[in-house]
Amino acid sequence: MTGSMTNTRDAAHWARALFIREFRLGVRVGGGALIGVLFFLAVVTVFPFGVGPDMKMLARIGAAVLWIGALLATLLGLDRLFQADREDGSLDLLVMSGRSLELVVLIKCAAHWCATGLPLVLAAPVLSLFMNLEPVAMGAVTLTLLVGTPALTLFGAVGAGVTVALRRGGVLLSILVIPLCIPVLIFGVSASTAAVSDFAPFKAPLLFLCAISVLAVVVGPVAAAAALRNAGD
Amino acid sequence: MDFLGFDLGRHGGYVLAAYVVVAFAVTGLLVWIRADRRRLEREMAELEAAGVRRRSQRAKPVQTD
Amino acid sequence: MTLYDLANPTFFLKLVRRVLPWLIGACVLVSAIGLYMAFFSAPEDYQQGNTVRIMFVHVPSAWLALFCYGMMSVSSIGSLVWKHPLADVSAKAAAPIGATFTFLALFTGAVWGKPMWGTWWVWDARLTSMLVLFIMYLGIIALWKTFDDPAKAAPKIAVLTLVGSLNLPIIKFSVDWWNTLHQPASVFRTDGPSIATSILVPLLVMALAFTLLFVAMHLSAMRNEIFRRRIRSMRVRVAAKAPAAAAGRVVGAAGVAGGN
Amino acid sequence: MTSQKMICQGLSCERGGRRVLSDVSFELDGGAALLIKGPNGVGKSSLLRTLAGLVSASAGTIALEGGREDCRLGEQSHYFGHLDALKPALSTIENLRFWQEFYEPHSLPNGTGAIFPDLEAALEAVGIGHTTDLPSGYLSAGQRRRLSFARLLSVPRPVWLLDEPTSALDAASEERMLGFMEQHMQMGGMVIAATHLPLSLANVGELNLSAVQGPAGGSDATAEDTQAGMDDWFYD
Repeated sequence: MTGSMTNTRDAAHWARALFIREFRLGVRVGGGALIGVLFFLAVVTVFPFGVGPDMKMLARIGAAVLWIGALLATLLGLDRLFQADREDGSLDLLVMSGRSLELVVLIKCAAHWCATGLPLVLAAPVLSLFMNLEPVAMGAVTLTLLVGTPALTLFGAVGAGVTVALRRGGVLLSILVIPLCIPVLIFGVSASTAAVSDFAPFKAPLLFLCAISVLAVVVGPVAAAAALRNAGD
Repeated sequence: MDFLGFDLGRHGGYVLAAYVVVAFAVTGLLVWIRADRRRLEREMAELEAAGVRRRSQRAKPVQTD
Repeated sequence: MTLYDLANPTFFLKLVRRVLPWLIGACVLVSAIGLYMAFFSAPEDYQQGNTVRIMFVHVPSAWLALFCYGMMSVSSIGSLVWKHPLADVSAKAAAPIGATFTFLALFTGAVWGKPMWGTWWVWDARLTSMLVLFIMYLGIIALWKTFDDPAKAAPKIAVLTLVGSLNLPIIKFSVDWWNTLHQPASVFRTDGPSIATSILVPLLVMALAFTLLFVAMHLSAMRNEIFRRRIRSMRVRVAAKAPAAAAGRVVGAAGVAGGN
Repeated sequence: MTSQKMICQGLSCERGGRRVLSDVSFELDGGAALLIKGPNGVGKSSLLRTLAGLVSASAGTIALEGGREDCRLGEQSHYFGHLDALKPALSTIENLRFWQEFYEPHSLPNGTGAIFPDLEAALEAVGIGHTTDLPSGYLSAGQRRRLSFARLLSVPRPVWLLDEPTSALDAASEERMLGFMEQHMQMGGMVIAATHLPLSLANVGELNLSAVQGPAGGSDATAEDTQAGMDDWFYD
């Protein structure tokens, strides 16, 4: 009864079911969406207390502060990506479901990004007010975040998959994933600062950022699925 | 910039913006509270239909509006 | 009518239903007077022109933000010390309203400062403390959302709220000190040399209007929260209620209804 | 009705360097049940998890004759473990509907689909029909076990791997569950259950793990061998 002809319709069906469930859990009570944005707001607000309210200096480091805040906020929500499923037994069933684990991980990351990553991108323009960025820089930071945060989530999924069986995996996850995300950070910040200075190129780092995100779409799920497969014991 | 025939001066736009946002936020809050109450009362009615008698209701049927 | 009589939700709901219409009526009346005075009878400021009229919404919002946090702290004490169920309800119901008014205070403060400084946000001492208060509010709301069982969450959040209220004066002082450390005394002073009565009266009327509005919203939000708790307890009973006829073993005799 | 046959030969697996299963072999025909007996720690759960493909076996083969060749046994079986795999924030029906839509169905040997394709009927059958719209956080432990079991009734898969199926269940629910197991076996399906309590099922075989591979620690003579594992190479 499960001939190949039903596969295409069937594929869309289970993928949609998984996405809806993951997104609904991410946004509902206890979900990570609100907490991610709050953490982002808190981190960005703390910087001026440290470096002082000097507007010109804040404008210079504004893009970097926003990007580092977004990176940390993404990592914050990631350790629950697989941990929650492992604790209540869903992870075993996801592995046994007969659906390709790589696709399952990709869909979970997409749902996680929509629940926690997208709010960060939407909050970026508001927070760049605190950093006294001009509108052009504000737009650049938001655009680079929009393109860059998927890569953060996907590389983070690899870390989450590896540390799912560990008790204090959340902390280790950040240490493992931050090196993977350094190129994303570098291109993101350089693209945002290049947008305001008239001689630095803006397009090149932005395109590199897109390339890294596309690469992450492949590397992330494959590596995370491999890590999850033998996390069963 | 004048508003209802009342001259608000050079920065009238900001004054208006402030008052409009305050009005918008307050009505938003009131609408949210009102909608929340209607949703909760509908849910309570459903649960009561499922035959759950609350402590206060067993003594005498209280009509909650 | 002792404090404990209020603990019976049905009594409290009857009280709210009786008091609310009066509150709303008074609020509409007072805010109408306040708005009229704010726009028509208050004179223009010699220095800032008409932008000073923003003060009539900014100051009451800021005052409400602090008043609401104070009210939440009192509720937290009630929840921790007397374990009064209504105290938890009042603390949880007040948080979103307080957060909204803090946001309004921030927004109107920024809009008021824009003509002076040319930028939307300035790290002025008062605005910065208001921003920290805003983050504390959002933190409390997020904490309420992470716990699914409100009874378990209430004491923890009450403790956090109290610690927050102890910290507020410290934050206020340190931000002022931080602000003067880095910036020359800012030229912009909200309360000006001395408030002329022609401006003070509308300010007080508007503050009263805002407070009435807050109390009305807080009571109805508390009513919602009581309904939410009531639904929660009804649901627990529905789950525990064994179905009338449980389908028995398909092959063997019909099983007896055994809820556990 | 194409009959299926599960053949498992020389199965062994390690956990943390310790050999948990050594050389376990058995066969199971369609429509039959297999009770896995043995004291705690002898590897009952590990055997089930290895069959389910959750744990990789270090040696031995698992085959399901008559089943789908391109799928591992794990993908043609249901695993009913100690954890319920339920999300408290989702309602009862949402939890069940997700698993029905997500799981890949494999028809039973006699070609029929699930025992209860309709979700409401499945919930009614396990006795929690009255909680369809309640968030499953409100359910009791027994009710959550029954909701998790409803997953097996609403998605057709030939092999059922049950780990202590009747724990946290009262008499009536246990009766009901035995009924479903028999119905599953009548449709040509297989049931492998690891349990202490005797299951009154027709046509049930037994596999005593301690007899097959010696007690948990293994007798002295084979102590070293049974401890052999990943670090075996270093044990030179």
